[in-house]
Amino acid sequence: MQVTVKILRYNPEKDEKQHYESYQVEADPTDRVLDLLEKIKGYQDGTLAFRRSCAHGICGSCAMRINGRNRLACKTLVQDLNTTKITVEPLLGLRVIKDLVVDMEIFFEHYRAVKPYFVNDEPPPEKERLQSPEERERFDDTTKCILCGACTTSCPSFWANRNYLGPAAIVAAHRFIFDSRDRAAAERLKILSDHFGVYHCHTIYNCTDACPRGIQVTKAIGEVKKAIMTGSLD
Amino acid sequence: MKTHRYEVVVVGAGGAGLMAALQASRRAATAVLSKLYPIRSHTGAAQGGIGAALGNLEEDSPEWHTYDTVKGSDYLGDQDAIEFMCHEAVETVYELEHMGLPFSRTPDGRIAQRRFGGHTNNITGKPVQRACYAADRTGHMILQTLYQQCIKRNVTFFDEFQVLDLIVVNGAAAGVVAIELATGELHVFHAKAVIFATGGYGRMWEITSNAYAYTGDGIAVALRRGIPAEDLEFFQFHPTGIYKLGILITEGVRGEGGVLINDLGERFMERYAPHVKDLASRDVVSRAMYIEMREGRGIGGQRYLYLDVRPETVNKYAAIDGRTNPDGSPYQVTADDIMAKLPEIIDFCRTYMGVDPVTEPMPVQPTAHYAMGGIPTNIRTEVVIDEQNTVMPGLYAAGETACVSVHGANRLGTNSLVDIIVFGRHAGINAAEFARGASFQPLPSDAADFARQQLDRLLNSKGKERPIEIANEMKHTMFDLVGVFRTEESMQQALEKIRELKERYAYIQLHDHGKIFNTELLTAWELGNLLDLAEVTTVSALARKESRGAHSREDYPERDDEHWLKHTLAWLDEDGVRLGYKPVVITKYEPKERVY
Amino acid sequence: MSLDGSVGLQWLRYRGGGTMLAWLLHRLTGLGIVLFVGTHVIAAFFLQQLGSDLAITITAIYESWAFQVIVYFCVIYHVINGLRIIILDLWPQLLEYQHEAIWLQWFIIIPIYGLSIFVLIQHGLIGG
Amino acid sequence: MLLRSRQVPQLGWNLEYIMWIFMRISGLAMAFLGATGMALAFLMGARTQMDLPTLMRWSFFPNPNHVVNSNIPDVTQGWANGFWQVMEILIISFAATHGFNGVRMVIEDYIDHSLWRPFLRGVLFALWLFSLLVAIYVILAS
Ligand SMILES: Cc1cc2nc3c(=O)[nH]c(=O)nc-3n(C[C@H](O)[C@H](O)[C@H](O)COP(=O)(O)OP(=O)(O)OC[C@H]3O[C@@H](n4cnc5c(N)ncnc54)[C@H](O)[C@@H]3O)c2cc1C
Ligand code: HEM
Ligand code: SF4
Ligand code: F3S
Ligand code: FES
Repeated sequence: MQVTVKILRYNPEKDEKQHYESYQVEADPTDRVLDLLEKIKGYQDGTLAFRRSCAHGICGSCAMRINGRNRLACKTLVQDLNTTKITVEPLLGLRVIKDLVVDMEIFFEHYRAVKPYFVNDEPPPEKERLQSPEERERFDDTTKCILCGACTTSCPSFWANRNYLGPAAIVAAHRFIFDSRDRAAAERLKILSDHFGVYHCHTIYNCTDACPRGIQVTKAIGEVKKAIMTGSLD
Repeated sequence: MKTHRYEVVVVGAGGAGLMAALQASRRAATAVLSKLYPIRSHTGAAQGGIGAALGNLEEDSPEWHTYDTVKGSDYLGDQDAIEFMCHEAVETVYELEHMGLPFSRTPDGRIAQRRFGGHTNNITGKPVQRACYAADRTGHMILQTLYQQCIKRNVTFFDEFQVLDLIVVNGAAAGVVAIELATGELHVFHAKAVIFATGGYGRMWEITSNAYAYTGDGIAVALRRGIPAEDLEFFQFHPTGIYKLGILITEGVRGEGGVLINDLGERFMERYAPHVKDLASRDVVSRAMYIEMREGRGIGGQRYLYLDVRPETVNKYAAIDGRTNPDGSPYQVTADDIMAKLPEIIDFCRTYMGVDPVTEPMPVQPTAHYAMGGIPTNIRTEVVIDEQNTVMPGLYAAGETACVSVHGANRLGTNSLVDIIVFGRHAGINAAEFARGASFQPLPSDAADFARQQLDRLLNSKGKERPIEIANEMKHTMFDLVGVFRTEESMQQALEKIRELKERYAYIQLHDHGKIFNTELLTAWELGNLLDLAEVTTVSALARKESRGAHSREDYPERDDEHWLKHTLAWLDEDGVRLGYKPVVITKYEPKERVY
Repeated sequence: MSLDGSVGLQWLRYRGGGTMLAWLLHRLTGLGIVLFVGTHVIAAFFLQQLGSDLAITITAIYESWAFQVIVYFCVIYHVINGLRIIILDLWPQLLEYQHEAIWLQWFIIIPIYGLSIFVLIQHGLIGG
Repeated sequence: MLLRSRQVPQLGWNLEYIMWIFMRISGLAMAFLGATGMALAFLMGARTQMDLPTLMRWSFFPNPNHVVNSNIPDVTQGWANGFWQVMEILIISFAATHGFNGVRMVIEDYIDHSLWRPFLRGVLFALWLFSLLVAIYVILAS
């Protein structure tokens, strides 16, 4: 079938403003949007820039707005969109470097701000630290995050104020806060209860709807808020 | 052009690169360069598990792991290196756990383990639970954990810097040249030691589980600097890729009891590997599948088969095999168990095929997966440049891009993650120690020239050829003619095609002449790498007149230890590929026939 | 344009769905109540103190049935949506069912609001 | 294996945290007071005497002014006692604080850390105090 792909383009070396360009592409219903972008780049316009690597939704490179919502281009099939008109735009709220490529630096800065790493200074046992399957299950959902940025850049609170740490950073913190082996929960909760932390979240839920990994992002944020309130990590 | 100076430069930020960086940065000033954001590396795609004989669920030992790996390699693996890796594996998995890696757990709180192809109890010959896993996203968790530790330790990263050239001065590594994607500027990184950890080159084949970024940059850059490539003819085809897309369905599916089924509804692996059946090593299973499909037993006569992990099927065959749980009760699974252990796989199948593995079988076909060969190194991860194992000072390689060789002619599942962690770690330590005892080589004034020339040639090329068409033809050729089965004739044909494509490559046309994020230019440069490697692969494969591991020739169906128990080294010169050979290190295990 | 990352009005085109609308309405209705109640109280104050004309006009507008239709929506929506937020904050595990919760709350809001404005309009037109 | 119960020490209080909790508590309190007012109004005969909108308006802000239109005899006296004044003062204090903090949240969503923040906070604080005093005065004076 024939589909029209409308792309919000911007070449910093030529353009002053972003503008749309449309391309006609022959596509199968089971083609990924990424396949269409590759075809456009390969056969119609080599200047088109976007990021991609794994092509099956595991590396987090290709998050972008597709028909008005954040998704991974490699995990969105043409048939999922129920239309032959596809609009592709870069993520909102980040500086556009070129076409669909955005500057992720703020995003990673926020990630680094929440101590997204395991902390436990007690001398480790000779073998593994023990953890029951239930304790492991407690934070399973948030270990899935691939840092694609789809959540944070779909959040109206982040659009309003880019100092807000954003859902991805909170998800990263959640993964450690609820890990029974970790010892820095209090420090992370302190960071998150500060001005640009969880209280900027108004449970808008765009993040959860956007997450290509199906992570219950808003729930994770809610659990962090509750942990701050009750002091309990159960 | 900017110049930077670090004692150690790590190229690549996948599992091997990050592990090296963690170790090196504790000892010396270290920079990590990666063409992708580190967490976008392909290590994140690894699903099934990392092999280590922890023996958490049943008896196991590093010796058995060693033997299985030697056997899996079809005796081409260097046994000293394999033994080293399998013993280190245990400690390194604990080290990962101490870094916070969220492994799945056994009921008593220890690291959970599952079965994987080729891993056996050496006494009974039955599959053993050796693959430590975190659901089916083990690689993802390894990559995330290592990256997190790098953040904790403040490692210096240059994200989205693509390395184009290696600087060699006085026969020693002196740094690299890289392009910064965001600006298009060339940077020279002056270093005492360079570690290559750039991953594989599976994008050479049409159906592949590999990422777009898997274009063999490290090996190609080294080849252009006179460093040989080892054993490129051995490229693993994984039995179970999603039909047409190549996306991988982990061997863990079969570890949990899934079986391969042909059009007649037979579990055909019974015929090819009577002992371990569906859990034979990958080369064996992929070949069996090809034979089934060639003999018309593909599903509906098509080029795919079914991988069936529906609970009723699993339970049926588990009962036939007499499979039991550790406590002796019969092995039984429910739909929920499958969902809990293989969530990602289920998600892939639903997303890309609209198939729900819990109620329907999955259409699969073999998919290009893993490079056993690569930049030759010794057991200390130092790059060696000739048949006598002469070391190039200051140059190290680890991970899929390197060939130690621990995988020989065929890698066992879960052994690559072991490889990247164990040898990545040692590369970091050894490189940093070397750097502390060495001084900087003087930097040539024209350090970036060769890289710039390569780019300029592409930018100024005046032809009409489309890179994507050349790429597609190459992939097609390699998959059909230098794939699971090979013959003299097919490979000769492939070689001619590749040479034709290389000529056409000189006449490609680029649209993008800008500097900022010119991905068209870099993709074209990567295509050049793939073409070089395709040529080397084909020439190496043509020369090897035997079948061993992943290299199976229909015209020479037998393994020939008398003539071919040796590693290929291939140099890429002005006038083509030159081959040499070096012996395999054999310590304890004499080659014998491989049956599963 | 988001060349520097600022979002401007582009966000209006983001297809956020019912949950984003729920938040937007909560915000607008909250601000609405502040505005209406604020002016109303102040007007009442001046009415009481000075009997100023402006205050009388404001109070008259405020108390007209047409205006009350808006005020009622604000109050009823804000209260019920607010209670939903509070409940989900206390039991975050229920946040998985945010979409369902929002559907449910519309099923509560619409009849209550419908009934009140029905009565309101009836009284406004017929006179109570 | 049972989950061990894990605790973190109480974190310091900060404005965002206090206000977040206050927004929930005041919301609940207003809902509760409103419902109480409505129930009492019913008991006092509002069901037959008063129309629904007036009832609602009145139960959230039980100011006698809000009831004068109803047909209940002696309404002004009936509702002008101390109990209703306390009810109303409570509701209006909650509402004003909740409302102004809401406005603060909305504004601060859109402004960065800067000099604007203390300034706007000051303005809002003054407005809040003013409206609260005015409201209490209106209640007590009527
Ligand atoms: C789908 C899939 C599943 C797998 N499952 C398993 C499994 O279950 N168990 C197992 O043991 N193995 C598995 N493997 C294999 C294993 O994951 C890989 O071999 C391994 O992760 C490779 O790691 P690496 O560190 O060598 O490379 P990578 O993780 O791929 O990293 C390569 C790095 O090099 C960088 N790079 C590349 N070129 C350049 C350049 N020119 N300049 C700068 N940087 C560059 C990239 O940015 C990247 O950071 C699987 C592989 C695939 C594809
Ligand atoms: C029973 C009555 C009420 C309940 C249950 C309630 C509940 C809430 C809650 C829970 C919030 C926080 C939302 C968030 O954090 O995202 C909130 C915000 C707000 N409320 Fe209320 N509220 C009530 C009455 C009022 C009243 C009477 C006013 C006005 C005077 C008001 C004005 C606001 C404003 C302006 C906000 C900020 C909105 C935003 O940040 O988007 N509310 N309300
Ligand atoms: S939480 Fe989901 S959407 Fe957000 S960065 Fe992680 S994977 Fe992407
Ligand atoms: S969209 Fe934003 S406001 Fe909260 S629930 Fe998600 S972070
Ligand atoms: S390309 Fe990796 S997530 Fe899309």
